[in-house]
Order: sequence, then structure tokens, then C-alpha cells
Amino acid sequence: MRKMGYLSDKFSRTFTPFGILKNLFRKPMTLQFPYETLPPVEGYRGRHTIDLEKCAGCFICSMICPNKAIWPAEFKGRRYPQVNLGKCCWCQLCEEYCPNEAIKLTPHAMMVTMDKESAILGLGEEGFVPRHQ
Amino acid sequence: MDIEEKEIAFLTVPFGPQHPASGHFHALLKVDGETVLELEPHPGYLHRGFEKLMEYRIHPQNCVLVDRADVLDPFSCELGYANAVEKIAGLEIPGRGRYIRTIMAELGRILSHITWIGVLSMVLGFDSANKIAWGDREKILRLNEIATGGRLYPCYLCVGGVRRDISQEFVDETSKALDYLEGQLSFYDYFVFKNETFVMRMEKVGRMSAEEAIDLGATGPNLRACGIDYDVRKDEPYEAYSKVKFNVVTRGEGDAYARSLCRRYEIAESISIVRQLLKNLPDGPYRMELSPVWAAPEGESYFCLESARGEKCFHVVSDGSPCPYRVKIRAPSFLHTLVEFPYLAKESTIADIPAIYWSLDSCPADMDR
Amino acid sequence: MISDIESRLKSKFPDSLLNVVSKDKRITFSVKKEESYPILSELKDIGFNHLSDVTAVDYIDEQEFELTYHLWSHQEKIRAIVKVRIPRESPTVKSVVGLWTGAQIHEREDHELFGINFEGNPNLLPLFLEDWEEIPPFRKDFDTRKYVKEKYYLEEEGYPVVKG
Amino acid sequence: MKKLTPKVIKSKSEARAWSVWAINYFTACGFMELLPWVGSGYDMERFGILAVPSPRHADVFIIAGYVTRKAAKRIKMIYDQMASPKYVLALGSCPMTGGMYWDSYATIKRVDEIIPVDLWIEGCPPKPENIGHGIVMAANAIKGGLEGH
Repeated sequence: MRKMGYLSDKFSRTFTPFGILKNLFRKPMTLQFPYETLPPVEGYRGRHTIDLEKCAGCFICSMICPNKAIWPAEFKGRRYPQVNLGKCCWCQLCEEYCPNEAIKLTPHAMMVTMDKESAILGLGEEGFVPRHQ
Repeated sequence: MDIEEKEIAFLTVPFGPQHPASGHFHALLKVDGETVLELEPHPGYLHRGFEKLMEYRIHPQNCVLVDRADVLDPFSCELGYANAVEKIAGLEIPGRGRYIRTIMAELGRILSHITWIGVLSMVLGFDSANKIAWGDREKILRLNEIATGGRLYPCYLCVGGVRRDISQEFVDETSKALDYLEGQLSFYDYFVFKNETFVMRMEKVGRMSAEEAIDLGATGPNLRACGIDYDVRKDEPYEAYSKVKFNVVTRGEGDAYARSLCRRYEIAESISIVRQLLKNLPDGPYRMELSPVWAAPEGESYFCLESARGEKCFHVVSDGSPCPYRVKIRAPSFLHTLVEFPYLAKESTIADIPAIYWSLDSCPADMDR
Repeated sequence: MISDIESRLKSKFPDSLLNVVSKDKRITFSVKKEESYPILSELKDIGFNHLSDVTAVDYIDEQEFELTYHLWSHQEKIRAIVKVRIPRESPTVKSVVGLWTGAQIHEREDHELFGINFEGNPNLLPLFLEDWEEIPPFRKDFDTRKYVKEKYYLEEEGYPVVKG
Repeated sequence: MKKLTPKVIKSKSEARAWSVWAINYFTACGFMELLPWVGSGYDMERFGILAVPSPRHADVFIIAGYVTRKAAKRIKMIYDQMASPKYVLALGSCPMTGGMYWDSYATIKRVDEIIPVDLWIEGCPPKPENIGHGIVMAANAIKGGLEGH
């Protein structure tokens, strides 16, 4: 006789008809990726945006950044912070420490590149211009 | 030629970093036929020198960096570091911040245990349970995303409280996810933990008695499986654990199956803890206002907490400057992999090595820091 | 309880316990290097059977290492923290592998990252780093940013461009 | 229901695009974001990607995070054993520029010093949807004739 184990009936009968029926009509767990994805959450920390008017050029964001991902860059005669997504760790310290909320993180998170240089967010009219495809 | 003079050479089998069951950890097995005579661990593949890096960063940057130390249960590292620094300065966190921290710590424990069920069943070749378990952990990561904005690494703590408040949407989503996971637990019972092959693979494998476990420095579910009810949440209550009722899961056998059951019942405990916390969540401030370049006063503190793997302690020495002078992380996986695993692997067969290794639930990133 | 542990220690080692602090189930005291082993074995007999951690802190301006033994007793649920100061030039201290087997790996890590050698520890091979030539990396006089700048980055001015 | 069109494999590169096998050696914390892909969250086997234990059968090497010096030797060894049209996918910012551990003495700052990398996916670690975006992009690129190394 097999020694009784720790749980009450040690060896479950793996063939349980109701279990199979229950699983037969359950929604599949897999999301068909390109057609179905989970809706993005509005508080998610994704790519950065910057408001050029609000930015006072104090570069507190580049000082607080743990990975030194924010470097000054020239744009129309003034120096603005430029984010290098290749170094960033999306910790949102720059948004927290910016005195006049110029730099913000958006829930946009689709960042795939073939070459490394396009990881640096270029400066454009309405803030950062992603150079990805 | 006489057999005795010839020095018997044993075969050494590498249980390498590229083995599907080994994680990022290398061990040399000295093998005589099927039985393993001796196991020589070679860690260091994920060593980034955390404690050295933390001496160059100020406290908010450290709170972001430190949750990369343990990949399977990131929130426990943040909780440890923030509490250790607060103990030096003697800060008192507002009530709501304590409750939110405890909720996130318990959700991190559930996340780590469900990921462990997936990895263990993959290692035992039980792929269907692995796929289902890794599909289930999405629910907790979804909660992380809603509450903190980050999926795997919440980066949610700062010295003095929590960086964001949790919304009513998070509370509803959490109760829905917990009900779903409670239903899944009964599914895991009948599908994994009472499965005949799983029980035969795990029973009487890697057995250690209570004295051996204490001497080897085991903590967490591995120690509680040997019958000793050492749980830091009960013995040195921190955050809001003194206000919740839960019991410490212990079993007596001390083998791989007892460790698995310990973790399975701990998920049920954590679910009930989070429900109690969500029920009486106080209002009010969730964070203390500290200056951006806040410096802890001179002093030293040793804060212990119960992470998913065991007792995780932070020894922080501060010399009054914004950066900590020295941080030492006591990682539970450090002892599981480099002391208990070689001890348990003696006289076991090669086929049992993955079962023992992952029944100790040691995370290679947590071991190397 | 914590008071009778303190009294028992004081009776055994009258003058070698310095600045004893015992507060909310924790007893903390520092000890001279010579008497570290007998006091630790006495603590083990009292009932501190779980060695949680052996931490090394490098006080470079006082030219000393400070080893902290964190012990925990499962019966009385009390934590004991023992501090030992050792000189920085030739840091040697008696190993406690005989008392707790778990200490073997803590000492091996401290040996590799700080250069403290523990007499009596059989296996002090390198643990994390493979063929490491510089001084032990966790010492205060090893500057990791200067090391990284020479080895990996060309110049720091604009973007740190990587060599090669 | 979606229209189930039979998939007609027209060219060699298209056949190669839909059966890219990944080696089962996931280095670091990016593996935690690959779990939905390896498991049943998004299930990469729908794209023909299988986690294969031996480098001889593998086509793509997924570098899932920071690379320490000790691991760099093994990564180089495994990369050399892979069959010729091989691709490398790097997750996160640590392989690209050292990212989080830019001042650590033990990690390699740029992975493409060791092995040539074809596709970078940013994120720390990147979201599964982001990895999916990368996988679809890689498959189209291979179908379009991206020659590996």
C-alpha cells in the first residue's frame, strides 16, 4: 500500500472529466500579439517629452539622473536637456525633481532600433522627436 | 596492476551557466557513476558590485538602483534599503505609507512564489504548469504597472514614504486579481502539488534536519520546512505587519516537497494579508517631505526583513553625507546556493540536482549582487 | 532574557566588552581583536546559533577595518551584533568556521572583496571575480569610476565614447 | 473570427524568418520580461521562436541585460558555436551603453565590442509589448533579406 502523504488525498486522479470540460470552454490565456495587446496604463513610465517653453535650462534633471542619460544639447541658440534612451532607466527622478515640470514621461513604450544612434531623442519643435522608424 | 595504487579519477560534470535548469550559475559536480560526490559552486556571473556602486549615489538614486539587486522579488530590496536609512535618521513614516509598502511587499512575495512555481515545473520538465504559472504572474505585474508605473522594477520607494499614492482603481484591480489567484491555487494543488510524478520527484530529495539547516544559515521557507518558525515578519515586525493577523507556515520533513508546500501555503497567507490591509487602509499623507539632497545623520543601522527567499538584511553605515558610507546586503540566496546546495547535493543523483537547486528557490542575481 | 545574557557575558569577560547597548531585543557591543573568538564561541553556547552576516566596513581615515558579526538566537528571538576592529595593513582575524559552517562563505566573500584573511578558513579562493589584478575592489582607495574611465571610456567631456 | 489564410512560404528568407530559434541562455534581468514570451502570456512559439538548449540549433541570441566580464567569455564562446546565419537581439540599455551599471568595475559597457548586435530594444527591462514589437520587426527584416553574421 503506498504510504499516505501530506495532503489529504495525496495523488490526484489526473483524469478528472469536469476539470477537462472546465478548461475546454475557458478563454485562451495567450494574447495574439499583433492583433490583441493589453491596453497601456496611463501612469506607465515610458518615453520622455519636454516642454521647451517651461524648461529653464537649470539641468537639475541631468544632475539627478543616476545613469547620466541627460546631456545638454544646442537647439535654436539655447541649451536644452537631451535624453539618451540608451542609458536611461526610466526611474522618473528627472520628472520628480524638475522645478517647473518641463520634462515628463509618457506611457509610450515602443522603442526598437536597428542602430544605436537613433536611441538619442532629438530636439524638435514640440519637444523630443523620436528618430525611430 | 593493483587497483589501490592507481589514483581513482572521478568525472567532473559541469552544471554550467548555459544549462536550462541552472539559471546563471556554474557548478562542477564530482561524480562517481550516478551519485554526486561533491559539488563546487562557481558564482559571479551576475556580480555588478552593488555595494560599491551605492557608495557613489545619493539616497533617491540608490532607492532606484537597489531594486535591481534581486530580480525575482525586487520590492524587498527597496523596502530594506529605505527602512535601514530611515532607522538611522529615526524618521516616522505616515500610516498610509506604511500600509502601501506592506501591500506592495506582499504582492512581491506572491509574484516571486508564482514565478518560482513556473521555474520549478520547467526544471522538472513539467512544461504545461510552467506555461500556466508564467501566464498567471501577469496579473501581479499588471498591478505593479497600475500602482507604480513600472512593471518589474517598481522604483516605488523613497526615503520617507512612497512616491505615488494608490488609486481606487488599484484597490479594485487587486481584489479581482487576488480572487483569480486564489482560484488558481486550488488548480495548482490538483495540477502540480498533488501530481504523482511531481511528488515522487520531490519527496525525500534534498532532506536536511533542523540542526543542519540552522548551522548552514538557512532562512525563509527552507528553514521553516525543517520545523523552525523563524519569520522576521513575526519576530521583528516592521511596517504594518504588527497590525495584520497571519500564521507562519512550517512543516517538519525538511525535504524538497516540504519546501514546495511551505511556499504554496505562503501564497495563501499573503493573499489574506493583502486583503486585510486593503480593508483598513488609512487615509492621509503617504510621504514625508524631505529636501532633494537629504543627508542621513551619522550612524549605523541593521534592518532585517522577510523577503520571498528568506531573511534579507541591510547594514547601512552613514557618515552624514548624502551618499551612504557603506551598504551591505545580506542576500538569502547567497547562503542557499553556496552553502546549502553543496551540502544537500552530496550523495544525491545527477537527476535530482535541478530539483534540489530550484526547491531552494535561489535567485542568481540575488546571490551575486 | 536580554539582561541575563548581558550579565552572563559580563561575568565571563569582565573588562573586554566595550560600550554595550541593549535595547528592544538587540544587544550590541564591540570587542578587541584578541578576544573575538572566545566571546563568539561563548555567544554560540548561550544560544546564538544563527549567524546572519559578517559585514566588513573600511574606515580608511582611521586605517582600520571593522568586522560586524550579526547573530540571532532562535529560542530567545534576540539579535546580537558584535563589532571587531582590525588594523588595515595586515588584516587577519581568527575564522569562526568552526562555530557556524555558514560563516565560511561570508568570510570568503570578505576575503575577496576586502582582502581580510581569516586564519583557519580552509577555502579562501576567489568567488565573484575572475583573474582580478587590482586591489580588492570594495576598499575605499579603489575608485571604480576612475578605473572604469581608463578601461572602458575614451573621454568624459561630451558623450563618454567607448574605446575600440 | 480572423480569416485563416494558409501561409505560403515563398522564399528562403521567409522560411528563415518564421523559424528563428532562440538559445536558452538568458543572461540577466531581461529574462523576467521574456517570461510572458517563453510562457503563455504572449507565447513566442506563435512566431516560430523556440528556446533551444544547444547553440548548434540556435539562430538568435537574446542578450537579456547587462553582461559581466565573467559572462562575456561564455557569451563569446556560445556565439562562436552558433550556425552561420545568426542574429543577436539586445534587450535593455545595459548592453547598449552600460546603462544602470555605467560605473561598475565588473560589467562590460558595450556588448557590440564582443559580438555584433542586430536589433536593440530599449527599456529597463523592456515591456513585453515592446519586445513583441521588436520580434515582429526582426521577422519582417529577416524576411526582407537581413543577412545575419
